[in-house]
Amino acid sequence: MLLHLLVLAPFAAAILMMATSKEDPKSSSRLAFLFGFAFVAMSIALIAAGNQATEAIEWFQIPGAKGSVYYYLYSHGLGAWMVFLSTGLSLVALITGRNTFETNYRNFAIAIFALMGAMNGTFLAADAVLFFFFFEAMVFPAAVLIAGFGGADRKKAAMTFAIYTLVGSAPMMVALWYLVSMADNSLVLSLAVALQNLDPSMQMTLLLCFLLAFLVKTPVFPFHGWQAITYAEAPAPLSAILTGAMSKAGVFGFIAWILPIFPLSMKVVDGMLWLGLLTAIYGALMALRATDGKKLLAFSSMSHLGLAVAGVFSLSESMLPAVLVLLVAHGLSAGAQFYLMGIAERFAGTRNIEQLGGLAARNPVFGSLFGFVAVLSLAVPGTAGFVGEFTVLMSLWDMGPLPALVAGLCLILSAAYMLRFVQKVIFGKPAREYVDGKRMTALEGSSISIMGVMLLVFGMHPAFITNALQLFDESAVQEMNKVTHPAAVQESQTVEASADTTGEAEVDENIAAVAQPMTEDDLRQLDSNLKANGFSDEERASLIAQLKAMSESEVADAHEEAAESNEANVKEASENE
Amino acid sequence: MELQPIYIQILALVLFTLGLVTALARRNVFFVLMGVELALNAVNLSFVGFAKTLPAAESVAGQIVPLFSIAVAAAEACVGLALVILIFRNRESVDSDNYSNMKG
Amino acid sequence: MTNLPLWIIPLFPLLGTILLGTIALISSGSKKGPSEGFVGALSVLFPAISFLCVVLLAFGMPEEGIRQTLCNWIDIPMLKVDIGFLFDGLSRVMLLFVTGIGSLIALYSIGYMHGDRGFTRFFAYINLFLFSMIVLVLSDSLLLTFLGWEGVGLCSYLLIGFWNHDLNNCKAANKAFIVNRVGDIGFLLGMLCLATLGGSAILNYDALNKFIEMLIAGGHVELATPIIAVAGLLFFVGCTGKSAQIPLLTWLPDAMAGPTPVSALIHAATMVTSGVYLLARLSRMFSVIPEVLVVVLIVGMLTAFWAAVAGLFQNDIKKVLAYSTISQLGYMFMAAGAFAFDASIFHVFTHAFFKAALFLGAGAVIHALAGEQDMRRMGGLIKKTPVTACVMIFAFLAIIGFPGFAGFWSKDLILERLYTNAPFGEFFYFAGLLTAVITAVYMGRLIIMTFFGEYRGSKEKEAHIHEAPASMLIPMVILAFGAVFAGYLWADSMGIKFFEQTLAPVVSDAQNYALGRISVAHVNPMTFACFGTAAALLGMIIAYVIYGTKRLPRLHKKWGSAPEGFKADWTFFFDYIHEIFIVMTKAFAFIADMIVDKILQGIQWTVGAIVEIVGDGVSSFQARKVRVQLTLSLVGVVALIAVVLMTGGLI
Amino acid sequence: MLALIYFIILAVIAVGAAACVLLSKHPLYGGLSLVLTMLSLAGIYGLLGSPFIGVVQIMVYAGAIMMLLVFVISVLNAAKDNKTPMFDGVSIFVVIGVLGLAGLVGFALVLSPLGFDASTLRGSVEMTSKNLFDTAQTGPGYFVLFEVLGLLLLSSMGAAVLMAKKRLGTDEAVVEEKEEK
Repeated sequence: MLLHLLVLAPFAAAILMMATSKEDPKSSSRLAFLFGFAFVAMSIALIAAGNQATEAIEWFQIPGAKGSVYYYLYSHGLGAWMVFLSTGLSLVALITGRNTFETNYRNFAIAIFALMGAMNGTFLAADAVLFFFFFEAMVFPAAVLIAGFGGADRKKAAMTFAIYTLVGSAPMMVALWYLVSMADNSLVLSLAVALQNLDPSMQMTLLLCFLLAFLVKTPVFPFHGWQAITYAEAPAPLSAILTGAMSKAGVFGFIAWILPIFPLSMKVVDGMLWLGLLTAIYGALMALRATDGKKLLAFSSMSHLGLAVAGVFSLSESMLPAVLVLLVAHGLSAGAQFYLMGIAERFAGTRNIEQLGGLAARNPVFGSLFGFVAVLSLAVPGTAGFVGEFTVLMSLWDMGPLPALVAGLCLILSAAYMLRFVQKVIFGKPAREYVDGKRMTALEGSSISIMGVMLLVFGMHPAFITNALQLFDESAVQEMNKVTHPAAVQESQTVEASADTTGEAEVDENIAAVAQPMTEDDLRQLDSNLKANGFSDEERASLIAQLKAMSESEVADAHEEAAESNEANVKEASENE
Repeated sequence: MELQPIYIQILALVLFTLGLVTALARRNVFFVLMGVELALNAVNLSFVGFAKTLPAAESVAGQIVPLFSIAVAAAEACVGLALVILIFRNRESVDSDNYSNMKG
Repeated sequence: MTNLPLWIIPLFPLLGTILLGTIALISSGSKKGPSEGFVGALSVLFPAISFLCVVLLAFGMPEEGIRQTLCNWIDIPMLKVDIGFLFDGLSRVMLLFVTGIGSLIALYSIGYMHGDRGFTRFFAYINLFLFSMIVLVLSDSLLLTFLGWEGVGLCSYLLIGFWNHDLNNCKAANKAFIVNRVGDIGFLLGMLCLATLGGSAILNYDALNKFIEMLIAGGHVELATPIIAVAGLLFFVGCTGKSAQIPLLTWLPDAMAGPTPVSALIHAATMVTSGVYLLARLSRMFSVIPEVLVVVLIVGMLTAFWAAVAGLFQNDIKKVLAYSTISQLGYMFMAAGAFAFDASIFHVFTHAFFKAALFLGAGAVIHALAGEQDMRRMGGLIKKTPVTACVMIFAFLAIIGFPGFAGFWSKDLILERLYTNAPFGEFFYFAGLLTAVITAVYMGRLIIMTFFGEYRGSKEKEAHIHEAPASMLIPMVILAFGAVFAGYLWADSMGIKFFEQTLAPVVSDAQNYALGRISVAHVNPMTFACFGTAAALLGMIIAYVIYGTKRLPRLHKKWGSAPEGFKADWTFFFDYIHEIFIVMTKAFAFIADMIVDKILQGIQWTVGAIVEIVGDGVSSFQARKVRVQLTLSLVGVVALIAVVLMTGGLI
Repeated sequence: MLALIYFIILAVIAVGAAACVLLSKHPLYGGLSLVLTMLSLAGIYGLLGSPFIGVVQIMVYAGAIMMLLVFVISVLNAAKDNKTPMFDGVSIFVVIGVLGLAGLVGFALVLSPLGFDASTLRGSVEMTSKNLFDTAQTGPGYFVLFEVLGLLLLSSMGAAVLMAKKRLGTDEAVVEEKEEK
């Protein structure tokens, strides 16, 4: 029910918003805030409720496909958090938009709600065709918003944005169609099974088609042409949503669709890893030179997301929580920064950072908040950004020291451009004379600072985020099998086999883990596993005590061997490179 | 010599051709409309003509469909004429070549 | 009273930060601002309470220390870290002077920052700094230490750029943060490197020590050495960043742009010594990799010498002190490099007192002269500000190692350990001694130029010179006492070894292990004391001869190092090396922006243009006349039918 | 034989009238010729054994639609404008195209074997009504279609009224139109 509400109710809200007055932003904004709060509450409930799925409703049948397309929503930790980002950022966008767009607020709210519904659908869809439907549907409200409320060059920006993303996902559509026509239906499992039966070159082609769509959406290095102009020209609240929630759809696609469906070869993984790192570095370098504040933030987002993509393709054990924390942290911090940049633009009338400055003295509360949020985005320990980047770095270190070193370089650069940004915007003296525009209102300030506080809270206790994480657990697989058809037991086995081959590194690690005697870490992990499986405290304690006693004699050697096997892993990895 | 179905079809074809030529070659918008009507009529005739070559059960459709197509043609003519009036008010012209705002 | 929970120590500064930050935010709108007395009282109260807690805990601390785990922090596969605190001999010493000196300097700042617009904000930052610093030294795992590590870096950034209306201050702050970031990445990678060895559990200090001991016990040291050595080097990079060693030293002189109490607290007494703290904390790990310690030793030696030489040429009073800090930090690293971790911490301890006293004295002088920092415009101040002068002279005697003062004991200890422990000990000993002479020279120069001779500033300024208020003098006097007597906690030649015993549980294992493998030379400690004294006296004499008699100071235009507050000319070529990196980065950015991006944009818009042209071309087929369009479609139908007829249908 | 003669007569009238439509100058004449075509076509329907369609043809087409057309033509004074040429360059092109089409279709027609079936149902009123309304026997298909058609006619009427409701040719209406744009 919650899932249906989150996906469909935003559209209903958009339609209801049409009934409100166009001239009176006050009344329409009240309704919009009400809806926004309701959606945020729902998304929090979704996170709290854990994994759940709706009934699979037959939707339509694609010509040439064997099974039909389902309207089938499934929430796992990753999707739920992304939905939280989308609803939360939309709410703040509605709040800040209230003061930015005087007359046309109603239309703004309508488009925001439509965008929110499409994003929620993207993050919750369990059916590939449904996912693709929402994935494309996101583009239109966003493009309309850009064209309707953007800056001076908005027409061009909207066109660039729409064409880039639509063209990027066109090959995916073809590939998806092809794959669906092979498969029993368009759920992940059957797609993966169908892919198994194709020959490798065809698999590769399909993979490239899928990758392209997500690469453009994220965006990753050579496909980022739309990003800077779009983020710069879009109204600031929309830019925040675009970077905070929508661009996550790309990374989400990598995790939720590419990894389960495609057996990735080492070459592809390596390529994507380095592409992600290249994006990170490139974005950071571009941000160093950008003079347009929003472009700077756009490139900074690009840099962070590049890191996230690299983290995804490190395929390490901790990849999923690491990337999720990074995404949530980035969504909140980058979103907040875009909102603040929008307010700065409203206040000073320009977004060229060379012409800004001195806002700390002129508008101290705003300045403090700006500095605070900038620090949060610097991945200072204690903030969620740090947890995300550290764990991603850790995953990268698994692939070898070089990627980690590059990521480290990226962190240094991020400090450089972010400090430059802060210095130019709020410190020093104003670079020119101007009449103060509308200041930040209390509502805006508090909503943005709530985002900041959330970053701190998640930074000190990331378990809030990581506990929600169970992508495709047992029950979901069974659920999908039920939908597929009764004789799917065999299939699920093959899928498991294919999942094992997703990364050689992973396999190596598993072997190493089995070969090692128990270490403290293993015990702890075992403990948590047992807990998850419903063993009582006493049972666990006794079991672990036994294991400890067994491995006590070997502990000294254990560390030793762990070290050796890790070295061996590193060596292997470097050889593979 | 008996009446052959092919004659009816030939007649329908001739009428259709004339209708099409009228619709496309004439510039006066009324003639365009009339040409369309003529072509529609020819198609109706063709329907009925073909229906008569079929056995009992199947010959029904060919004689019912023209009814519908006549009704649709009536609706079309109605809206079409209203459009003509509207355009004529704006353009003061019945030359269909003047109605060229459609070009992108 | 020993059952106090450990988290109470960082709690108070944190509360202070939140409270003061809120006050600062709320009052930012009003012209007058909150009452300074109230804010000042609050801001001293919180560090003082936490100092009290530390004292209470320190007296009841059991031998092996107190360990408390507060809660879980990060819990994901591969990374499980708890928030836990470790209160042992090492963190006790550090905490005592961090909170103690922190409280004193907060008190001092009330006077110094009087009337500043950001009064409340300043104290919020100071409290945040103390919180971070306490977390840094109190944490029981590397990751939590890193939280404090970056936290103090952040506070340093905020405080250096405190007067942010001047962009030069901001630039200095940015430089400090970015250079520190470079070091921090080293720290981060070091942690990752360790984590490869034994999982994330090893990031806990106890677990790490146990791990190393297991390696030693099992005789597997050689196997793990390469990775540990890499980790050690990476950690040392982190230390060079935070403690301003070669090659990351350039930010510290620039950091003098901040308010003087900040320089005293952060850039002299506490934050910059956290690198030394880290080395001592990881001593067990470093003890198995003597090769890395040699690197530490060499870097420390070079830095000490280099910074001392640079200090000779500064005219800005704070910069002299900044270089002197770098130089003293070099001493500490030399000690750590010679396996004398306890000596290095002892020097940290004494240095905190006398350097804080020097900085506060310098602050009082600047305050008295209404912001003048150029020593060439000072002189003869001993008559106008006698208390300040006395404090500074005591601290001066301490820093040059005059017998009986704090610096004498710690510096001699370091020199002694250098001679006995280090490879090529004689060489490093003489380098240290030479540095001590130079130290005495430039510090003598500072004292002479500031307090003796004639006043060289403008006349109207002279009239305004006044002694600092009591709230500034009291901390200075207390610190001066520390500068005199702190050394007696470990007066080796007098047989007092209290300090050594305090630290013994933490570092003695490491030192014994390291020293057990080399032969220790035995020399009479009195010999070293004599040499040290001689060096101090020699330096003072040289200073007097050059600067005292000739009344040299003149306002040379070309003699760089004008007290502009941000330019560090005399870091020799390190600024230029940094510049190379910056230029390289900028060049890459330029390439990325102007070439790669332009090419990509070019491709993008070319494709766009081609599509548009093709579209235009096609749209010219799109006939203007409706009839023609229809006819064309008709022709299409004809073609279609023709095809169907000719092929007999496609199906 | 008699049927053939009747057919030829009607066909000649129909084609001739259609040619008049094509060639007449004034739309009024064109419309009247069209009526003639339709009448003769109705005759052919009767001849073929579908008298109901024939009647409907006369009533709806020749009656309603053509009268509407004639009415509009006579209301809009400018319907006859001598400036607009009857044919132009495009027309030749059109004629060639259409003749090509006709030739091809005619070719196809001639090739296909066709013959009247003796058992064909007569398109009487009874047959038609049974097929349209006796849903028990023939299923709902035609009936639904019929209802939909009713809706279509209603809506098109509404649309036509809406579009043409302004008084014809007044300045006021023109101005308003422009403003709306």
